[in-house]
Amino acid sequence: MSLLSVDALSVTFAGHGTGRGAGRAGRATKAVDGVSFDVAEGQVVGLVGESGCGKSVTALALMGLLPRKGVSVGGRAEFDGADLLSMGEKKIRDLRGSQLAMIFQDPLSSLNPVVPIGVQVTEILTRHRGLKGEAARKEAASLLDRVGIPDPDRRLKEYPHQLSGGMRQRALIAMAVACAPRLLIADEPTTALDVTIQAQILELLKELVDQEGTALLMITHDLGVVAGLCDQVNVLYAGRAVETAGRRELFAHPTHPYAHGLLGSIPRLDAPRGEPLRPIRGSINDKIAWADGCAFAPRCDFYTLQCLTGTPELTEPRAPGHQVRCVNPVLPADRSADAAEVSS
Amino acid sequence: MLRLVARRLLQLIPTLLGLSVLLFLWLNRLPGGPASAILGERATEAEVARINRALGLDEPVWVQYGRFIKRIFQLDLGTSTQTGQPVWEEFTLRFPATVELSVAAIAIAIVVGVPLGYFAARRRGSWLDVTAVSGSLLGICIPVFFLALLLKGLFAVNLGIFPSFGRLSTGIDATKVTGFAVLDGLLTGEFDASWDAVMHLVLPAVALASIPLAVIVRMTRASVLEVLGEDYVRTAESKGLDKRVVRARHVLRNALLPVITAVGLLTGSLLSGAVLTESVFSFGGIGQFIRTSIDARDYPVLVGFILFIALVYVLINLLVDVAYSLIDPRVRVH
Amino acid sequence: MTALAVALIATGCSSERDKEGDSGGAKDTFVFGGPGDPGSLDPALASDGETFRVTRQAFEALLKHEPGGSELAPALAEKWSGNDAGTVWTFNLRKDVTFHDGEKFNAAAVCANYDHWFNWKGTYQSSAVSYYWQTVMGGFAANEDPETPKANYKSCTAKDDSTAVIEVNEPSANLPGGFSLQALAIHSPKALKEYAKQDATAKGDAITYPKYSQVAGTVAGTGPYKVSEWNKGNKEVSLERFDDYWGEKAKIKNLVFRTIDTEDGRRQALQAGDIDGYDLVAPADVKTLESDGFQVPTRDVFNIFYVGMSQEKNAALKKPEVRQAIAHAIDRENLVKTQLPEGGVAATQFMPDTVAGYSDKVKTYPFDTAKAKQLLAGADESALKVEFCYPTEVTRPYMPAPQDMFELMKADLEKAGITVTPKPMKWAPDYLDATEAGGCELHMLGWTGDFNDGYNFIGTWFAEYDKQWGFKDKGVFDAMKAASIETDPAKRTELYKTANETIMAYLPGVPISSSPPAIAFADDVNPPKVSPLTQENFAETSFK
Amino acid sequence: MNATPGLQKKADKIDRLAQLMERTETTSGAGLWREAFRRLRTSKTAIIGGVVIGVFVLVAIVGPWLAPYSPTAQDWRGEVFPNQGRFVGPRGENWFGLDHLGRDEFSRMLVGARQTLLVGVVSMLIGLVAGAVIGAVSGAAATLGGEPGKRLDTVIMRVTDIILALPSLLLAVSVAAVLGQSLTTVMIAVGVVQVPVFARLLRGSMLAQGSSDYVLAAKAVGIRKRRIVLTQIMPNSLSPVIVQATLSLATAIIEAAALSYLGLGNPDPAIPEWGVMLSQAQRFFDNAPMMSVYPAVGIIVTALGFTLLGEAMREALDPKLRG
Repeated sequence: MSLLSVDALSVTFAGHGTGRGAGRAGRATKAVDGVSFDVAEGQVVGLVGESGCGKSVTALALMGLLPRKGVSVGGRAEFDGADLLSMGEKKIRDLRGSQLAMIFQDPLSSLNPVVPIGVQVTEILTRHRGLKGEAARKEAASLLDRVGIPDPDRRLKEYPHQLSGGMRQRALIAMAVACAPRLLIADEPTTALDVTIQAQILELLKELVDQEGTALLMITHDLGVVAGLCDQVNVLYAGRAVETAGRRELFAHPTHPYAHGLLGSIPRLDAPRGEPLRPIRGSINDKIAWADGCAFAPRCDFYTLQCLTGTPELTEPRAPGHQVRCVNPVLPADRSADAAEVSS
Repeated sequence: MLRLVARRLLQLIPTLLGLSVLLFLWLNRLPGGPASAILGERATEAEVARINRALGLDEPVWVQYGRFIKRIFQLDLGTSTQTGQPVWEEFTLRFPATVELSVAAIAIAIVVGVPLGYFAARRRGSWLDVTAVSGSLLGICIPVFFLALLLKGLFAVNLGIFPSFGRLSTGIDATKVTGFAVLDGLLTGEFDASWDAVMHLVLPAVALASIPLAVIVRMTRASVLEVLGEDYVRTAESKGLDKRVVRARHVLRNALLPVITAVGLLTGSLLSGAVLTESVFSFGGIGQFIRTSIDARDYPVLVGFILFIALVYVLINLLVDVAYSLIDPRVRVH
Repeated sequence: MTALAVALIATGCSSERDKEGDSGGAKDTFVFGGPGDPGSLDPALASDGETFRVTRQAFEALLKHEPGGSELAPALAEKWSGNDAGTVWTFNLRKDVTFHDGEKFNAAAVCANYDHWFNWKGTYQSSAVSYYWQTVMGGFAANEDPETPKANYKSCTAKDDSTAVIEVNEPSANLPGGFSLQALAIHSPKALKEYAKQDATAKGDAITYPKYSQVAGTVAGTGPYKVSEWNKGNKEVSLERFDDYWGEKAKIKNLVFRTIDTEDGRRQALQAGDIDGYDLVAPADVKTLESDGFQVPTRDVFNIFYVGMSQEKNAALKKPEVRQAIAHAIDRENLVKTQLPEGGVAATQFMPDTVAGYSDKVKTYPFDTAKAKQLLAGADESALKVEFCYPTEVTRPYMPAPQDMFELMKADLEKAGITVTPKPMKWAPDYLDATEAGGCELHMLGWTGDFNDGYNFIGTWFAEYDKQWGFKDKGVFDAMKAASIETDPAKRTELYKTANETIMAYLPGVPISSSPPAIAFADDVNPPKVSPLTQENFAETSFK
Repeated sequence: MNATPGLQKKADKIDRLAQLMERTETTSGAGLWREAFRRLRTSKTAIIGGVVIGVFVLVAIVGPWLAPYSPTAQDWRGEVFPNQGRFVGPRGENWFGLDHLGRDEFSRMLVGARQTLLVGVVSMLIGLVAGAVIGAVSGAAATLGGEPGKRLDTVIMRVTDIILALPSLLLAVSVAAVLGQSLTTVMIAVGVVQVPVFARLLRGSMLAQGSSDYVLAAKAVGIRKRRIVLTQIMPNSLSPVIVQATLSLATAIIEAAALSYLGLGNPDPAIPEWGVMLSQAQRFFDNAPMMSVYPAVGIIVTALGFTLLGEAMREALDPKLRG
């Protein structure tokens, strides 16, 4: 039985006249459009896609952190049997930080610049574990120690700007794991960090998850992260899952042209010398609505007019449990031929 | 902290020196120079020469400037041409009234403005927000003296709720201790005098508060809106913290930083407003005195006042800096 | 903190009740609003009405004016007489008069005062300090500045305890009227000794008044009130009834003068019940106040408002036709009708008709734009340009709304083809300095009489060359001189009439109007007799 | 392929989209302004502010021709008796009634708009030009002048700070004391008050630009300093200045009214200007409140208009808010 079961989650931003961040005037934007996936206890699930595909919005929706005004959330997300999406404000506030925790992308901006680290760690202990004063401080110090921050007693008194980038992310992680949550959502936790630090942070995350049996929902655009960490992967494009598979299966056989493209655009040491990288054309802005066909069509190397006849459904063209949303999936037989035709 | 204060105080010196040069030049640029200001147009050449000699105006400019500075350091700001009393005494006599008025105005502006700005931002687009925003726009656009006249006409003359002028009612026998009417009453136990002084403060303080209030509402609102969109607020929310903790520790604490700076900057406009409101309410503070000094071309008073205000302003901003650095740790390292 | 607030509110309520109680029963404080702070508590150092209004309640001179009139009346002197030459003045003093500090009033006290003034030194000799002494008595025992006039005061002798004799060198038109001035009010000899220890000092143009004149306590006169406190911060002077006053005691125990510098502010304070009366009521407010139940008694006319011309500043004004054209161009009737309070009249000469010496036979210059144009054309000045100064931020008893009056006259002059350049100036010191120095081609000013003598009006301007007017006309000067040395009152009056006729024929400026300045009181006040000289005695005031 | 016409259309659309993708986004100043203008058109605040200002400017331009009577002629002066508190309110002949000297109030309001605008615009320009020069010198010194430049910048900014601190009215009075009372003095006085505001703003914005990546890049490729300031920093620093200019127009109009109230306004009170009219009329507020209300509303509404537009521009130009 899965810990979290997301079913047909959709998030729509209502169009504002002049409001910020809500797209063009008067038009509602569907940021997430019927996404479903499960996360089991102790499992690491990846949500992959380029920026704007809806993965972060999905995470925020699950945490109940989307603004209530101008945003409508549909579908269900059962966490331990209770629907996170329809849960009352007070109830989800109790869950947040204790059962559900989240790590954000930019550790500097995610920490309050004018409050000492110590306070930011202890406040969560006070809230959910009732720890106060010296007890809270001691616990906070041991948390920092656990996430690998040296000299935790001194660091507790310091402010975010006095810490290095990696240290800040460790502090954020310390806060997230402070109450031993059952589900940890990590939203691009390594993007803002140096490469060497990235690996350390991922290592730390893995360690913590393994130790506590915490389920992890890993949100990233970095397939490298996915490869090293995730058990199950969901590839999102324009608010919909376009491919869902186990890690090995996906890396071995990327079937949706988008996933295929993503993997193709990673530089590989073992690739033949002189072979160019194959980036995906354009950006996610240049999409058409899913209702009119496949949203990826304008950027797709394999598109045919069939792609525009309606929303493609998730199918399992290659293997059971490997779902793909494509009418013209990349299958071993026709792949190279088609690619050659279009690119010539 | 002490080093910050010391450094800012040191920085004060060149600033005030620069200002004193400006002032000195200004005084010398007055039509016909000081002699004519003193003697008026009646002056004969011989008289002008005599006065110029008497004031040492026939000496080199730097000698004159040196003397000007020396006098300032001795707190010898000269004698008011209107009242015949030393400028310094006139100031100490009237300053408490203006301080009381300004503090009351700023207090109103902060006490009303910050919550209003905060809730307007929280309920963006609600009627509260619309009222706060348009009200603050109006507050900025309505001439202070006109507002003061309207307030007085309505609440003092027609409704008779508040007194129409002055700092204390006639017949209130207040013992003078500090010169601050409200405080004196509390110190001496003459609560009725304090109450009377408070009643006299209400209308002018409200009129004077209009601009600072408007500025603070808008600053707070904009700042809260910005902070609400910050990642660390989301982090705080993701920790499931109590709403109160999120608001106080994570939203307000950050949102108030620019507001604090604004309060420091408002000092200048506050004193401008005081000139107008004190005139309307015949309040008897520095503002009204400055107005009559303007009319009477009482230059010793004006020069003294400008220096004085500059000093007050710099000190207030020093205070603001200190307060700022107490709240914002980032400033301390720089 | 909360407790404090509660305490404040509670006492606030109780003090509110007290106030109610006051108005119901024995209200013992009368508050009067004036337009400006007094300059000093010693009237001898002053020359402005705001100071005199306050000191008049506490100090008395040898003579005064009859209540509500302009005739001289006995004050500290029961009787007075001058010799035929007008150089020896004998005063029979009132007995049983005590100063506020307990000193006895007698002839020696009178002479102590006159000798004190006569022996002033240093800054006291500045005309800004001793204006009235110099006007009435000339200079000092030892003049320090060559510009100070020659001393006219000779001596004061105490013939006996209640007879004082004051002698002057030359007869003067300012006597005996001058003996009634507040500036020459009698102080306690004990106080004078204190005064003498303190100096007025001057630095540049700023005169520092001696401490005794700035703080209540030292000054002591004989009036019905004594000064108890001058709270400068709150802009109020408090006086208290002097219970040993020789005459009828003041009816109200406390008298407070508070400064409210704008007309509106004073009116609103009265309407709000914060004050019980105020002076210099804007004409526009008279009707409003009356219909609201306030009392606005009218004073008799005793002032003159005129347009002055400086012939040295603009040579065109030297031409009689130009001056006449300007006189014809101004619609005085309209000014009176629309700007001046009820009782105002258009003027035909430089004194109101209440002053002895007013002539019915002066040349008049009725409003006639066509005639003005014609005169200008005749003088070859059809394209006349003049600069017209007017004062801002001020109202005077003779000039309730200077800027409006200026605008009306400007429009009149422009209709006659004259180009007018407006030049606003702050009343004090800019405007007064500029007009006095002849710095304005045209300007508007006026005068409220100090005492009823023609010389107090026309003598102040036309007795000799004056920069303000910038002309030398033997005919005018001689006419004035003839009147001023005549000691027989009847003859003098006739000579003043002649002088007025000469002046109006020469037309140095345009007399515009005389108007009664209004004063207002709350409805529960029995106001004092209002005085054409604005010399109200508040001891007469009582509450209904 | 047996494509239906509808499908073909969609295919075309995709081709077009594909073409569009090749184009890189421009970040030039012109693009920024075009974008800002687009935002302005959709902003309610901007529309209200714009309409108010439009009407005001229109009246200021054509007002004198629309005015039914001369604003200075005391045509009905026999009918108004300020000394008795008798005034003439709106009537068929005079839509807004008469002022205290028998002049047509409506004509005075119309013609007064021009004076008011003139005072506002000129004084704002004075403040803008002087402030921009000081701010530009200071900003350029700070960004490119090295240590001595920084010191110069500190000195300049400290002095402007002090001037900023002085009560603006006092500053205006000081100017009037030196120059004498005239309309020019009013404009200069109100303008001087704005100088430190503009100086500070331009400097701040130049400093921000100076440390921005594109300037660093320009420095790195060795472009001459003066050129960087003139071609890179200045143009990009101007937008906040323009916003402030709009806001300053509002302040200038209010400030000018305050000066009039203190008796330092236009020396010729016959020439209608709203501030002067208000300070003249408030004496008669009890008897003829409308005489005060017309100019007061004029001032408030106009100031509101400029403030609204300024605010909207600020929002439109704020790069943080750009989509």
